[in-house]
Amino acid sequence: MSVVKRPSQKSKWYIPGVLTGLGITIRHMFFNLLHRKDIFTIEYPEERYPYSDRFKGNHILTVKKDGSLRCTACMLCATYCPAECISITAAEHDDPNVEKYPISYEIDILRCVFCGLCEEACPVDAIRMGPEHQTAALAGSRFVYDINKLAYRPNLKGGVLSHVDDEERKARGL
Amino acid sequence: MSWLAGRLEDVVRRLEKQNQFSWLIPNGCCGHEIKNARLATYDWERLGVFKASHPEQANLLIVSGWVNSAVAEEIKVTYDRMIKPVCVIAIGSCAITGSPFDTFDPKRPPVTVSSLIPVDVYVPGCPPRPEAILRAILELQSKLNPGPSHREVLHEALRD
Amino acid sequence: MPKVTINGNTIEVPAGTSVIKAAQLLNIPIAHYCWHEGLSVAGACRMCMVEVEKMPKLQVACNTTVTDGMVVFTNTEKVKTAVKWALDFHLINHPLDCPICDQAGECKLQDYYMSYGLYTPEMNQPKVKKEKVVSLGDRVVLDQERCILCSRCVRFTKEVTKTHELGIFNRGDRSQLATFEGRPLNNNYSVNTVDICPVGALTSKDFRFKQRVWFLKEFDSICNGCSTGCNVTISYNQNGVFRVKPRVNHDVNGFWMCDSGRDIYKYTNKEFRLTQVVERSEKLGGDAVRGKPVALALQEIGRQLSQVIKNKGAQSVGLVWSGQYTNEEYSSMGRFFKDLGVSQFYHWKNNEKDFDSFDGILKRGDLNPNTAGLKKELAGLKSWADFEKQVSPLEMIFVMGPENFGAYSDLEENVKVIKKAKEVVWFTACESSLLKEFKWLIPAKSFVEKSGTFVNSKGLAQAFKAGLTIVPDAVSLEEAVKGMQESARMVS
Amino acid sequence: MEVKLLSEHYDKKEFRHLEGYQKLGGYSALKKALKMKPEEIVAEVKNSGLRGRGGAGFPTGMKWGFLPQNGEPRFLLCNADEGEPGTFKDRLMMERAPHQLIEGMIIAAFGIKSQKSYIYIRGEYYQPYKIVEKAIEEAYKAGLLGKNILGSGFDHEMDVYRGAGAYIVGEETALISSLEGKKGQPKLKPPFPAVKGYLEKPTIVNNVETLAAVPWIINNGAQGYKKYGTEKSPGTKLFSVSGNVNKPGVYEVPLAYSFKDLLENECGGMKPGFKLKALIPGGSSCPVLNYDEAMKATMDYECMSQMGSMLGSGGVIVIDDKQCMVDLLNVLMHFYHHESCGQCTPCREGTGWMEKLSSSIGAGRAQLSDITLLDKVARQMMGTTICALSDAAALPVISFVSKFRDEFEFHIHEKKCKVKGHCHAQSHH
Repeated sequence: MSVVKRPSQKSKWYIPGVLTGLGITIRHMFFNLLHRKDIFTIEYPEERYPYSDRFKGNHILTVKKDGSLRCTACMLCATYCPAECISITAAEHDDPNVEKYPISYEIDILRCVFCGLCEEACPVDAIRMGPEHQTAALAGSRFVYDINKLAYRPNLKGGVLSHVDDEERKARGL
Repeated sequence: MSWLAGRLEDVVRRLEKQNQFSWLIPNGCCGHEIKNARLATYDWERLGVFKASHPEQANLLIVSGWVNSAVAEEIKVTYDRMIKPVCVIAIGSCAITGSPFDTFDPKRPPVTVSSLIPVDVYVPGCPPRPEAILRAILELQSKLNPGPSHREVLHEALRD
Repeated sequence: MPKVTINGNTIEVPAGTSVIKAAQLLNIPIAHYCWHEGLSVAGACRMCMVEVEKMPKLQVACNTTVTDGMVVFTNTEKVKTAVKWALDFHLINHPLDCPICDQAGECKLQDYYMSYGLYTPEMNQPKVKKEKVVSLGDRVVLDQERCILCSRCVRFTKEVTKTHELGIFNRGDRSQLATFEGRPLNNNYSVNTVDICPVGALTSKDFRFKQRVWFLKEFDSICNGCSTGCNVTISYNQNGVFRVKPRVNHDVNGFWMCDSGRDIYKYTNKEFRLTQVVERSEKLGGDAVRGKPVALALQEIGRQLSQVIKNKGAQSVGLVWSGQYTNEEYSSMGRFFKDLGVSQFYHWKNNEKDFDSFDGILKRGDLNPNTAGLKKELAGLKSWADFEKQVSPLEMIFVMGPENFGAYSDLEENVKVIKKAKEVVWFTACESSLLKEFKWLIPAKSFVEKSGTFVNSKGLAQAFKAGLTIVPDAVSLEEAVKGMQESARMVS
Repeated sequence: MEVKLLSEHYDKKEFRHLEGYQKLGGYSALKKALKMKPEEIVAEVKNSGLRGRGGAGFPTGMKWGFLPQNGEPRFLLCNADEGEPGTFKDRLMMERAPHQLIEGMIIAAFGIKSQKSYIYIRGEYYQPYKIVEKAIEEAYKAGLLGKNILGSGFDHEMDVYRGAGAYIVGEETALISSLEGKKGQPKLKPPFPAVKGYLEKPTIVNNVETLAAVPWIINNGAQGYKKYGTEKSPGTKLFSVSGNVNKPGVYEVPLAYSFKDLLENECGGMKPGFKLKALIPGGSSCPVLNYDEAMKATMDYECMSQMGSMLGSGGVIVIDDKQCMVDLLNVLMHFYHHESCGQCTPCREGTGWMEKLSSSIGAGRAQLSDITLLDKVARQMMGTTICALSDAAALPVISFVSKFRDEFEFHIHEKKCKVKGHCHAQSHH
């Protein structure tokens, strides 16, 4: 059974408690000053945490070799999305063996829950969740990302190549 | 003397806008992300956001999590009691559009924060990473003090 | 009447029916591609294999006619493997097109794979390549690789429209569906081939890539393209109506529907519709005022109507009826005006020349769905010729305008005649540049938004229900009558 | 030994023309038949037990019996579309004895009271077509055809119709739709041709050899015909023997004649340096027999079906030990893939699949599981289509794979041919 130690007369003045607390803090301060590199705080704007490729961040619409969108507007991602935040309008492509392509591909990022189901649903690896973390924005800005924001935004450097390649699929006779 | 007072006035006004005293309604999983942003690893105090002990002393309201009737009540009351001008950051899809738990029933649409109080910055994500929350803080500060932030000024100076 | 037992359930069917029809009556599902109730039997897809008790080999249900006391099984192991392999043979040369194929979601290959297949495919050889996007005519696109050569469309053009446009050329697995040189598939029933095509080989150009099928909801209705009154199913979602498909009704349209009827959904969508009240009065300098609330407008019209009747008598008010409204609307509007003593009712036909023409299958010259209903509800309708003579003295005219302006060929002349009257109240569903000079334009509900009954040219009354609301402010004539009643009664 | 009932005078040149044919006893059966009543002729053929020589072996008398008794006009078609690989007996009969066929057809037409008959000759047989056409003109001039034949009051028209080179048209209903000008694709059965055939009228389709045997039966009576062959398959049959034998050709032997004697006596045994490995008894669509089965086999319908094969149209293909079975299967699969009419899905897609599978096995690109897959596909094609082409394509595959599996596996393991190191199958694309 634990014995409760009554505070002694001396500590009633709180001076010793305050001093020990202050001592601990000062000790930490000097310790940190000397071991700068052990501090694990990530100073956000300058230092960035390196995310792995599997991180489910902002969407990327992959492109084919000739730079056009890999997406064939099959609406599977829009069907599978639990938050129903993807809206696609399809159109007929003039090249007969590319029959269908999206004119507009919009993701309402405010509704999106970044679950990655669209990435799983896509049969041709046209949409991926990139390593770059979600971007906050002021109230007035445009939260419905369209094709050039999803596929051709500056830091994607002209678009990310999709794994599924048409010529190779045709060669295998699919 | 009035010149000095004027300069002092400018500095105080600038700092006043620079520092936010945040009052949190950290519901749901986004609450934990806010905690990450607040504590050691990301530490938003570096950006000048301090913890207010009472809503009346706070000028930044951060809301996250699913808005049910009780939380809606709390948001409205807190918002009224905070000192104006209040900036509001809504974090996470639950607060912004209620999409994760939306039943798409036209008769019972989800209650969202923007339907209760005017929101300045939205942070999409479910939950958004702490960097996104810090990005929101920076966006808010760039909105409050237009022009290059002191951070950019400092970098400019360091560079040349 | 021979009796047949299928999987234990017995049914008596008229002599000569096939086993597959008997199974359908017992709603026992039998997989089939080439069999279609409205067409002849081809027996080419070999999916509808069933086991008949005394016969060693599996029989094709579509071609085996029922004999008395026949016992048929559709769920034995032998039948299951036969159907699975018949489906497998259909799928080995099938292209991997589901992402870009319109039929995905209602494709029979998908459905039957889920109920009869669910096997891991063993086909590892290269597939047969054929032509992909082949335009067969103005309305239909063919994809020869998806075509499973069930010859339903060929039999349709041979037996129903008797125009023989489609044929299967070449032999073996090089055979392709195609049209003859210089004879595209352009008859007025070409899109029926798209409906009966069980796969995505034939797709309609009008619906191509517009919307995925599982985003659409459907409701049953009656086509208001002409007075045949074909039963249709309308597919819609919150953005509007996307397509119209026929529904089986043996005494009206069988399984089919004409192509011009498939365009009726176009004018019900928002971009063609009149969404607000348009008022044009001298006080406002003659230009149009839009957006007045409908109830308010109706009250004003009721007041003006009663004043005109009080000062100039009931003879100065005329009504022009087009045959595009429901019986209920005619009776309520008719009764309202008869109580006020108005009796100048004129019938506005869409075109005098081929009003009674009939193209032999379904399409009739009378492009109004309810002409017969109009004649039944309102006796003593004067013709358009009398209206032209008596129009000038009329103070106020109510025009029950047509929903589908395309149906009225000589619309400009009719509008010129109507303009002669001083005040015109025009109930119209669609916006049109011709209706600029009229005093009142009231947005009317299109047939997809209201329920009622149409009486087709054969005198068969067919009720239908509203499916969706596209223009919230639009009113049906019954609502218009309710709106005008109080103010009209108060004054008189 | 050979029993030449039909082919007695085939080597004489004048037998081809009308005078020579009549001199050697021709058209005597016709005179005799015209005096008899039609029912007697049908009964005579029925008692003789004559079975169809085209491939199915269906008793001819019974087939004629299916005709409805009403007075509807009916047609007699002669199926001279000899598409089965390995069979060339019809061609020989038409070149050497056209009148034998014409006389048989007139007697048969008289038996089934038909006013009109056609000879549907295979497109590639241009020479026999010419000969038969001339023979028909001679018959017309001699009053054996046309109105009031030989004063008996029976009039009959006969025409020759050339096919367009499709194997499928050998099938009864496909022949009828081709004759009607439609695409040569089999029709749904029922209704059978005997009830509703050519131009929706009752129609009888018989092979050349079947009709050519009718005059002999009328002359010598049913019992005379039964003396040869066995109780169930009486009479004689022309076998077209091909392969590396010393004297390949057409031999008329009584049914139930053992293959060993046919090979040793008539065909003079195998060529030197070749040893018998396998036998396809009745044309390419019949399952193959290996060496010991072939030695025990007797050439009649019952024994063949016991052995698991068919007598078919009597196209005996002798396979020697220098022949690679995989290469032979490739050839057969390519033939059936090319000839499938494409109406029913199992056969249209199945033949294509089997050809690709067997050529990939031959080229060594395949795995062992592909052999079982090839066998499974073949078994699933059996009996699922309107006509028997899918069975004809599947039977060789099942028999080849089950009896000569080692050669198929050798092609996959060693990527070489077991029999001759490198064979044509490997160079297949």
